[in-house]
Amino acid sequence: MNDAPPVTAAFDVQAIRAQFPILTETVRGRPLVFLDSAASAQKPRAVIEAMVHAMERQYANVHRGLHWMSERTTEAYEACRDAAARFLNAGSRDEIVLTRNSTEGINLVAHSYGRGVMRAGQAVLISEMEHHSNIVPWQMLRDAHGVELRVARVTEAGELDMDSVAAHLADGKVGLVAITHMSNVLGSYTPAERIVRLAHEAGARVLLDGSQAAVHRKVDVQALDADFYVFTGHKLYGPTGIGVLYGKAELLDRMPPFLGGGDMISTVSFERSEWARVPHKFEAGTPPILEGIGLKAAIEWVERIGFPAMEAHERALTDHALARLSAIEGVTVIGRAQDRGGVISFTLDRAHAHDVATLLDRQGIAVRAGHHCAEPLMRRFGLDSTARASFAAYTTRTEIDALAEALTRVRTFFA
Amino acid sequence: MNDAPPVTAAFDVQAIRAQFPILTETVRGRPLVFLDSAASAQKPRAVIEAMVHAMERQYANVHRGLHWMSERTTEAYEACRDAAARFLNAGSRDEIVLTRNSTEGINLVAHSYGRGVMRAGQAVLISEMEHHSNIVPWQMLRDAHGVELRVARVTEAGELDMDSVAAHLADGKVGLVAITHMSNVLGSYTPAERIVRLAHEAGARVLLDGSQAAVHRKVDVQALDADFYVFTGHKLYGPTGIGVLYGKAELLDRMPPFLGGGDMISTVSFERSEWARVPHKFEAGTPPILEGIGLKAAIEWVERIGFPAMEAHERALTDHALARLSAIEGVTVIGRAQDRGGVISFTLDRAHAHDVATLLDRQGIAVRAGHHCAEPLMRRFGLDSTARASFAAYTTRTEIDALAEALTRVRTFFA
Amino acid sequence: MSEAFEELRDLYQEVILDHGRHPRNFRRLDGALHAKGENPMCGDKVEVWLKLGAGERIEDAAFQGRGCAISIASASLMTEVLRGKTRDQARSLADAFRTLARTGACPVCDAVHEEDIERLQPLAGVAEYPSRVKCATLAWHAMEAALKGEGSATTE
Amino acid sequence: MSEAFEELRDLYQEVILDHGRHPRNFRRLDGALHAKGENPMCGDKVEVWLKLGAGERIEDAAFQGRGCAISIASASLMTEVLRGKTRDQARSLADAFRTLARTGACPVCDAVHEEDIERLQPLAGVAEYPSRVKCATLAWHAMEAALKGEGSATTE
Ligand SMILES: Cc1ncc(COP(=O)(O)O)c(C=O)c1O
Ligand SMILES: Cc1ncc(COP(=O)(O)O)c(C=O)c1O
Repeated sequence: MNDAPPVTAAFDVQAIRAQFPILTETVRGRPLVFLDSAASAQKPRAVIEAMVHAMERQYANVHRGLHWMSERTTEAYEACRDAAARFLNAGSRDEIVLTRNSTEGINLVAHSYGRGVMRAGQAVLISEMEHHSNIVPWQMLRDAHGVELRVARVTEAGELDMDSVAAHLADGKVGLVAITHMSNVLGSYTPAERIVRLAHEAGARVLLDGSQAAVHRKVDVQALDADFYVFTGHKLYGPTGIGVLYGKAELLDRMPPFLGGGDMISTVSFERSEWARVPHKFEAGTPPILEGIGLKAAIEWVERIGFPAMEAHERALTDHALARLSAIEGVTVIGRAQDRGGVISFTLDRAHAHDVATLLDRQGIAVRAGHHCAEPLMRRFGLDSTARASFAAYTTRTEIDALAEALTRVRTFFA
Repeated sequence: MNDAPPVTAAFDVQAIRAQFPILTETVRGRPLVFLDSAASAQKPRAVIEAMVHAMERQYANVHRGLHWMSERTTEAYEACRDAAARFLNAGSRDEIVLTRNSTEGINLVAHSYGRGVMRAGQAVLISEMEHHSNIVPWQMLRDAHGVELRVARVTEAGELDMDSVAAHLADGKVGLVAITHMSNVLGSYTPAERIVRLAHEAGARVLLDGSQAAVHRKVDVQALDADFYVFTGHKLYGPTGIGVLYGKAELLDRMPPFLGGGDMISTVSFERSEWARVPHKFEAGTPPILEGIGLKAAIEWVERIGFPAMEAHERALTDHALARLSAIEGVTVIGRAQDRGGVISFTLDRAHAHDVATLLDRQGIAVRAGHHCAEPLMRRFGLDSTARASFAAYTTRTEIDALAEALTRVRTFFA
Repeated sequence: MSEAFEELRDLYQEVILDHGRHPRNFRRLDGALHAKGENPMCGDKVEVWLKLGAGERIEDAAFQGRGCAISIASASLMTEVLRGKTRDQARSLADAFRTLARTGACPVCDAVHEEDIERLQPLAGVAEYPSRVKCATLAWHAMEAALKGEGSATTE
Repeated sequence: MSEAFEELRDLYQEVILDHGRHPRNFRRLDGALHAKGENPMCGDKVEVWLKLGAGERIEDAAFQGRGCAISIASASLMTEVLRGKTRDQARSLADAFRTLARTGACPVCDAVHEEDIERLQPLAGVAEYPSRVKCATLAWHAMEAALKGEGSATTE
C-alpha cells in the first residue's frame, strides 16, 4: 500500500518531493512553488493510495456490520485511532475522538465541556493570536452560557505574553485555557508546558490548538499534561474531512455528548437514550471512514520521516527564508519569536498583500494573503493583512530563493 | 476525469458493475455479493478518479486563497453545491449547506432551528420508523430546550400512519415535523408531499430525512415544498465525510449559526463577530474539500444513469427478491408497504439474524443484521433484530438468487 | 453433508448448534451470585447465576437469556465448565477464553486449562468474525461481574 | 522591461499602477450621495460620494478608502467615467463593468458603453484571478448603494 522509499537519518527532500504527484504541476506556465502548506498540505502517494485501496478493494460502513467488508473496514478505520493515540502519545486510544477538523474539535469542547461542565461566572482564557476557530466557539459559549471571555496579550515580538496569562489566571475564575500551540500567522510556538502548569495551578483545564504545531514537532500530550489537544488532518498531509481531538479520559467521561445520532448511543427509546462509551459518545453518524484510513497513512508517513529530520529541515528553511526576506528592502517580517516554525508573515512597503500574492501567483508561487483567519491578531499589529509563506517537508531552498527573487521583482514593480 | 461509458435508455447492469472496482473482489473465497448498500454504497471509478485528480493535480485550501491552486480548488469544491442544488432542484445554490453527513444536517437543524427559532412548549413530531440520527437530536433538543417530542405511529404494513400524523398535528403545537422519506429498515417510502401539506396547514415546518430516498428516487424539494431536506454522500455512491442539508433561504437566514470558526464569519473581534451570509454561516472550518469534489462526481454519475432507469432496475430487483425470499419456508419479510424501495428486512425462524448474517457472509454475501439504528421500530414490530438486504444500481438478479439459495442453505442448517 | 454445508461448519460446529438449540443449565438459581450481561450493539442479553459451595468453589452455574446461537452456546458451555472452579480459576479461565475467542488459539493456557479450553475449542472459530467475538464473550463478562458482586456487564 | 516583468503586466498594467498609486478624486464630497463598501474577506474598504446635478446627472464623483491596487485603481477610474452619467447609465455601466471583470470581456456592452469600457479595459485582467474580481467591483457596488440611498454594500 505504500511504496515510499525508506527515509532514514539523511533527509532527502527530492525523494520526499517524488512522493507528491502535485509538485510536478505547473501554474501559469511555471513550475508550482507551493508555499501555502499552513493552510493545507499536499498529499503524498501513500495517503492517496490508502484511500484508493479502500474505495477499490475494501469498503463498507463500519461498526455495525457483521460481514467481512464491514469488519475489515472497521479495522482499517479504527486503526486511525491507534495511530493518532501513538502520534500524540495519548494514554489510551479511547482518549482519541475523531472529528471533522480542528474547528469541530474545539466546538465539541466548547459545547460538551463548556456548556456541560463549566458554570456561568467562570472564564475561558484565549490569546490575541488565536485562529478564528479558537475564538468564535468561545464567544458563542460566552453568549449562550454566561461564561466570561478573557484574552491574553501577545508581545511585540509575537510571543504569548506569559505575564498576561498569569494575570488572567490570578483570580482563579478561569475554568479553561484555550490557546494555540503554534501561531498560523507568526509561526511562534507557545510555551505549552508552562501554560499547562500555570493553568493547572490556577485550577483551569487546558485545550491546546495544535493545528499547526502537530505538523512540525513531536507532540506528547502526556508530557505536556494537556487536558485537550486538537489537530486537523488536512494540514498533516492527510485528507480533508477528518481531525483529532484528544481529551483526558476522566474529562471525556464527564462530558455530555455533542451531536446525537447513530453510533453514539448504546440504546435508544423515545423516552431516553443511553450514550455509548467514550470516545464513541462523541461520534454521531457514519464517521469519516475513508478519511480515517487516509489520516492513518499520513501519520505513518510522517512517522517514517520522523520529526527530528523534518524539524531540522524546516528550521534550516526558515532561517534561510528569514535571512533572504529580511534582505529585501521594504519587506517587514511580522514577529520575531525565539521559538518559531516555518510560517512567515510579511508585508511589503507600498504594496498591498493581495497584490503581492497575485503577483507571486503570476510567477507560479503560491502564498496566502489576508488576515489568515486571525483578524484580532492583525489588529494587534495594526495591520489589515499580510502575505504568508509557509513550509512543509517537501519545501526546498530553491523554492525559497524563487520566492525572494520574485518578491524583489514585485518590489521593483511597485517602487 | 470520467471515462464511464455513456449509459442511455437501456440499463446495462454489467456496464455499471464494470465501473465499480470493488465488485470483482472475493470474500472468503467467493465472489463478493454486496447487499449492504443501504448502509453505505460502493464507489464508482468516476468518484475515485475525481478525488485522486484533486489530490494529484489540483489541491489547496479553499475560499481564502488568492493563488491559482486555491482558486481552482474552490471552483471544484463549490461546484458540488451547484450539483446538489440541481440534484434536489433547490431554488438556489445558497440553500445548500454542505455537512459531514445526514446526522450532522439533522443536528444542525435541531440546534439552529430548534434552539434558535422554536420556543419551549412547541413540539417536534417524528415517527416510529426513524433512524437514531433522526431521534436522538430531537431528544437532546427536548431535554435542553423544553420542546415536546411526539411520535407518529407506523402501521402493521410498515407504512407511516397518516391518521396518527394528523392527530398529532391537530392542536397546532407542532413546530417541526422531522420524518424519514424512506425507511432504512422496511424500505417504505413516506408520502412526503402529503406530510408537507398537512404540516404546513397546521403551521409546522418539515424536515425530510432523505438518506435513503435520495439514492433511489428523483427528489424535487420545491415540488415537495420541503422546508429542510438532508442526505448523506456515502450512500449516494460518494465519499464518506460529506452530506447535504437543503433549507429554504428564508429559514436559513433566520437561523443562528451552528458551529463557530473560520469561514463562517464575516468579521471577528473579541467583543463580537458577524456571521457570513448563508450558507457559509453554517460551514465552520476547512470544509470537506476532497469529499465535495467526490460527491459532485457521484451526483453526476447518478444523473448520467438517470433515476427512471435506476428506479426501474431496482423495482424489478425488489419484486424478484420479495418473491424469492417469501418462497423460502421460515422467512418472514417485515413490512409490506405499497410504495417501497430496494431495502428488505427479514427474519428466519429458529435462527438469529446475526447467525444468518454470519452464515451468509461465510458464503460471500454481505447483508446487515441488527437493529439498523432503529431500535424503536424493532420494538414496534416486537423484534430484537432483523437481517437486511439492500440493493443499488450495481445489484443483479443473480446476486438475489445467490442470496435466496444461501438462505435456503442456512435454513436447512438451523432446521 | 455437501461441500456448501461444510463451509458453514467452520464456525457453526455441531456442538454450537446443539448448545444453541438445547442450552444446558438454562434456569435461574435462587440465592446465588447473579449478574446481567448485555451487548447493546446487537441486543444479546444474558443473565448468569453462580452458586458457591465449599471452599468457595462454584457448585452450580446457570443462565438465561436470548441472543444468537454463538452467545447462547457459549453461555451454555460456560455453565458446564465452571463447575468446581474457584473464583480465581474461573477468572483465569475467562481470560483464557477471551484470548481463544479473539485470536483463535490460547497457547499459554494449555498448561492450566487444557481440558476446559478443549471443550470450548468449538468457539475458537469466532476469531475469524471479529464482530461476533462479543457474542461469545458476553456470558463470561456477566459471570465475572457476578463474582465481583457487580450487577451487570456490557460488551459494547 | 525584462520578460519577467512583462508577465506581471498582464494584470497590473501601467494604468492600474498609476491609479493605484495616485488615485484621482480621492476626497470627500459634502452634501452628496454616499455609501460605504467593504469586502470583509480581504479587508478592503471604500467610501463613495456622488453629487447629482442638472437632469439628475452625476456632476462629481469621489472616493476614499484603502485596499489593494486593484480596488483603488478601479474606484479611481470609476469616479472618472461616472461624470455626466444619469442614474440609469451609471447602473448599466456597473453591470457592464462587472461582466468585464468576471469574464474578461463584455461583448454586449460595446454599443452603449464602448468608450467607457475601453477606459476600464485595463481591469479586464482580473477575470483570470477570480478571487480578485471582488476587489475590482467593490467601489461599483458602493456606488450603486449610494444611488439607491443605501448606506453600505458588501462583496463578501
Ligand atoms: C434513514 C437514515 N437516516 C439517517 C442516516 C444517517 O446517515 P449518516 O450516518 O450518514 O449520517 C441513515 C443511515 O445511516 C439512514 O438510513
Ligand atoms: C492555528 C489554527 N487553528 C485552527 C485552524 C482550523 O483548522 P480547520 O479549518 O481544519 O478546522 C487552523 C487552520 O485553518 C489553524 O491554523
